[in-house]
Amino acid sequence: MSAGSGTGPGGGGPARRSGEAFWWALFSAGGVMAALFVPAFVIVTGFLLPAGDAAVASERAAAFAEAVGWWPVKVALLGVITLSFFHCMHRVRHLLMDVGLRRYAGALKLPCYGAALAASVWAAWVLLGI
Amino acid sequence: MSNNGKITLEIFRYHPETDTEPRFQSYEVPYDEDWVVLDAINWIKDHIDGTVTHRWSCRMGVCGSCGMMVNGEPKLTCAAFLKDYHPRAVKVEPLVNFPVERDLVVSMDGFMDKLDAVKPYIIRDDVNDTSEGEYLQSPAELARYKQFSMCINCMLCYAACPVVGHEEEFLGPAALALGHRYNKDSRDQGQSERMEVMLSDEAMWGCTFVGECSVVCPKHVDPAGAIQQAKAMGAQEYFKGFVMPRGAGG
Amino acid sequence: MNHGTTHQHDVIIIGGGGAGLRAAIAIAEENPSFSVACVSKVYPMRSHTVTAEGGAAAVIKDNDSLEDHIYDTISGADWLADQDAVEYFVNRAPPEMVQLEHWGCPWSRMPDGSVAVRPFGGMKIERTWFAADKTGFHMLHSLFQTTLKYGNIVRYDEHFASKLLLDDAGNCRGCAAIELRTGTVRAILGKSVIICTGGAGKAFPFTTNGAIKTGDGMAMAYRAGVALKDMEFIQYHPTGLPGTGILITEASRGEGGILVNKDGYRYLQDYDLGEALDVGDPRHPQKRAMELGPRDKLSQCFIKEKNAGRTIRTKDGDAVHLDLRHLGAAKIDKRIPFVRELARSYAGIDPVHQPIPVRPVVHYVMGGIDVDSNSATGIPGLYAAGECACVSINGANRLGSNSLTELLVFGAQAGTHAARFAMDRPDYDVSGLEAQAADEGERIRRDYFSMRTRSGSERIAVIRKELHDAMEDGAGIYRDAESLDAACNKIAELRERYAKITLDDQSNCFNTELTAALELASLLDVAQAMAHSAMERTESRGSHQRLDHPDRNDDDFLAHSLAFRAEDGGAPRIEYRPVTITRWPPGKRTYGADSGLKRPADAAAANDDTAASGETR
Amino acid sequence: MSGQYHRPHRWAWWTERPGYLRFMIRELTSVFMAGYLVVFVMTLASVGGGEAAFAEWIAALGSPAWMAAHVVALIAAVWHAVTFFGAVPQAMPVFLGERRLPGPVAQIVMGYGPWLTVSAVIVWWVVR
Ligand SMILES: Cc1cc2nc3c(=O)[nH]c(=O)nc-3n(C[C@H](O)[C@H](O)[C@H](O)COP(=O)(O)OP(=O)(O)OC[C@H]3O[C@@H](n4cnc5c(N)ncnc54)[C@H](O)[C@@H]3O)c2cc1C
Ligand code: SF4
Ligand code: F3S
Ligand code: FES
Repeated sequence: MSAGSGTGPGGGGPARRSGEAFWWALFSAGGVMAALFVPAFVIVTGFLLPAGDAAVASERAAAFAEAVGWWPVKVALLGVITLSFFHCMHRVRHLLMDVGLRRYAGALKLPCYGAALAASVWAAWVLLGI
Repeated sequence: MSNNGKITLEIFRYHPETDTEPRFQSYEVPYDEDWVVLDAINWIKDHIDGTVTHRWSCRMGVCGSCGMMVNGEPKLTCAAFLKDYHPRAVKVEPLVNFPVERDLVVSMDGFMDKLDAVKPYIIRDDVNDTSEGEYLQSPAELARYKQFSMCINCMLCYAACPVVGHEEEFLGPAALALGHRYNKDSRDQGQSERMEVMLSDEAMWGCTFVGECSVVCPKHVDPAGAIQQAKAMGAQEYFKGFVMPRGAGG
Repeated sequence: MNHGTTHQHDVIIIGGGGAGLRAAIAIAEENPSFSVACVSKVYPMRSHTVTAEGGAAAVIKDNDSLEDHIYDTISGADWLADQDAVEYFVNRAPPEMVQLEHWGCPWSRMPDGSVAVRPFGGMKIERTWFAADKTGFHMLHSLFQTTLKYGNIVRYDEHFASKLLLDDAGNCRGCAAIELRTGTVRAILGKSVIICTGGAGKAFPFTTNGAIKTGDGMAMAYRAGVALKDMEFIQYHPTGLPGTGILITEASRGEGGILVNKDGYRYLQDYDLGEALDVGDPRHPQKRAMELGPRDKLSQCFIKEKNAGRTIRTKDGDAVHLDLRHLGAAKIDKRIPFVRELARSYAGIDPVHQPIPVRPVVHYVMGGIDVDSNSATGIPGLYAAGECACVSINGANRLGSNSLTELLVFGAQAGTHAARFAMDRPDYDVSGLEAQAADEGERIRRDYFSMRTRSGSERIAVIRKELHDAMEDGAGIYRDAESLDAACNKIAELRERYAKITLDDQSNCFNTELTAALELASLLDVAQAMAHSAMERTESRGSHQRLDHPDRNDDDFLAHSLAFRAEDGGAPRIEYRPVTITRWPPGKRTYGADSGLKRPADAAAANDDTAASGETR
Repeated sequence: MSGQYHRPHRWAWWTERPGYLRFMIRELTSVFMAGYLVVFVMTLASVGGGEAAFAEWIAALGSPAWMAAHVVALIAAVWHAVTFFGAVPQAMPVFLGERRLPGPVAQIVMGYGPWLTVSAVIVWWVVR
């Protein structure tokens, strides 16, 4: 998956096309996903599910469990989670570069995008298990 | 003079022939509420100290030569009014993120190279003869790039962008906005050629959308917006590259 | 001064403004093997072309004709323009402007995508191309950015040219220039040279011109023996902001703005400039009438209004009001947004709600380096174009929006001819020219950095101020023998005092005090030519109005003045050369009702056009 | 000649302007969001672990500490959304002829509107 190396396909221009475009595209899509979904997720898991009396709680839990058990929702969730992870870790990487680790720009890719990838694989595995 | 008061200017001084470190020198000048900071600097040069060195020409905010840090803010000194600072002292420094040649004069070498790098001119496969008249361009097509063509190369945005200070490869806000201006021009066909440069490692991607470039821009060019748009175009161009061999797309 | 270095090219261009850049591209395109040097004391995009607002004239629309542009220009010039040059200019204007469009200049457009045109002063129909009200800015940046395409254009940015270098055969072969960063005096050599150094408005205190417009190129040519032509003709633009002199473009009147005196009265109607049509009248603004009269007349009307006590007193002197309120915010923001920006920041006035106080301000030097219709000076290999040159197409009064076009047309032409000269006479002796440049370095060291000058007693700012006062008092909108005599004497005195000038800054790196001193020397030369030429021309024509000789005198003065510098720096020798008249015999200059329209049907036609081009209104 | 003067690197540049600090805060939301996403996946995992495990996990989320953590996550996520959609007019200008869609309109149509809709649907799904 390392689009970060070498020139773009059919390149050959003087400048080196970097894989940054690829990571940026993931970052950008992830930003939209995170903005659209994450606040609602937080409200659900943080406030709606734990709140209320036992009856309400179990009803909501059931609704939640039912929803995430549905195939299309699983796929969608995987998409949202994966992209959001890449969004976050891309920002973390650039944040580290901006505060002085710029010279490790390349080296930082592994831990940052690696973590995002690992978390995504984990999420996929979890979703498969529902 | 509309006010008999005085105002103090603290000016950054550095002379490469005698100094290794910069220092500040204070000057007291007459305060006139119609004056801009540049008028005060000129007054110092004319009447107190001819060695104070700075650039200026138009005094109407369009030649782009008088950018300096005024109380820590990148400003056109011909558009920064003394009345907005009086009675406090005004501290004037050369633009940050650039090497200092002398006093308030910074080196423009890197900046000029970056402007050059984005190929800021119309590139076409088929060039019409002038006898065929102008290329048609609707007001709507003009509006797509007009804002990005308003840059006066004052470099205030370079002083405001932290990435410029840290990343040499970064082309910076004004140059990227200029590249984008031509990419968006309906008369131009050079986008992929230009993108070749902009897509390289940190040339454009170094920008983390801090956004202060657009905040300080005196001409509302919005380089921050231009760069984000250019990134989206760049990403498309990048993925297109996988599908279509270069050259086929024109 | 540091020891010099030598740089060799094919053609040397001094000046990186509109004219210089156009010349550079012309040579680079036509002669790809040529190396073109562009020497400029500021980075090219800082050149003063950047400030031009209103637009550039060229016939492009079907309702217009080359003939009319020629006639407007010649009559606007009060018949002092060379008619062959004007014809060449008007014919070359459309292709040059289209060329700039091809190079990316963001011209304002009509809905169908063709370029839009607006009316301008003294032009009988709308033919002024514009890019909102930042025309010069867009033209200069388009040109500059286009030069980046050519590998054979070598820029010497922030190099101050101080002397032309001539070989033993008398051909001009380059210049000596100070690299500002290091103070090094370089010999920049080529087979031919083009001067494109712009105007000299800084000879006056109150001007739209920027700090760099100090007539250096005019002075360099003058010192090398070329005459300065028609220097008595100084254009006052009628609408500058009092105090700063910042220009409020004529386009604001082209869009329908009106001038009123302290009683709110459109005073221009009292001065033979036509009828004051209601601003709601579809025929307003009428071409070649009222607010769209020529600049010389409008500026003169201001003085007459002032003498009659009908101007508005402001803390920065007398003014009249430029009223744009009836145009409305939408139109102002679309067509003249920079006017609003400038008025707001520098006069604290929002033209959407308040009238703008304005007064005449020194704007343009019609005269300049004497060149023929090939842009060539009398010195072989030396050419000049742009505001520093006098071809002449502007005569006694330039029409607004002709000079941006001029610098394209004649910039390109000078480039072509200079390149041809370089091919014909390629050989020169490098060492002789190098020695001259070294001498120039030595002269600068002696004049500005020696013990004597260090103990000098005169400050640049003081001499400059006194020069300004002398020019304003003696050679303003109205002059007479007495005022001019005083100016000439004062200039002579200042030239002597200049020799005792002292510089605080005795260092090499970026010595802007030294360049200010060299610029002052240029201004003294140029001002001398202006004052003496004005003294000798005992008639009134266009922008040159003699109170003691109020009438135009074609018998004696249908001729260009030529000021030759005296070896000792004393009064220049003034000669005259007849104006080239081809098809347009001198006539009466009329504006307003009888606005010089030659065909009776035209008046009606012109008004129909106005209605048709609804979008541009 | 000692040459040009280069100002020292400023590591704490982000303290120098309010805008830089705002940028920092915006970027830091991603750290909290990443943390929250881990919690979210754990929630999904507990669903996979069966009804009892899920109920137990939800009960745990009801503790004040978890509540507090969610408050922080909510602020971060909302701030991210606000800054992200706030940039829509700059990053994705929409033109209608020569006029640009006014910023607030673009933000509502392409940002806040869809955001609120999506959020409402999710919340409704759980509480209905
Ligand atoms: C405020 C304003 C508005 C105007 N509006 C209009 C308008 O709307 N329409 C119109 O047609 N005209 C207009 N004009 C006039 C027109 O802009 C100028 O006449 C024209 O731009 C001059 O161009 P130029 O290339 O000759 O000189 P400039 O653009 O002035 O360039 C001169 C160049 O010479 C260089 N130079 C000068 N001295 C030296 C030296 N000693 N050594 C090295 N380099 C040197 C400078 O660095 C500069 O690059 C306007 C003028 C002003 C001041
Ligand atoms: S983008 Fe704005 S701030 Fe930057 S150089 Fe251009 S005009 Fe100046
Ligand atoms: S401030 Fe710098 S980081 Fe990007 S948005 Fe502007 S260029
Ligand atoms: S002096 Fe020209 S922009 Fe300030």
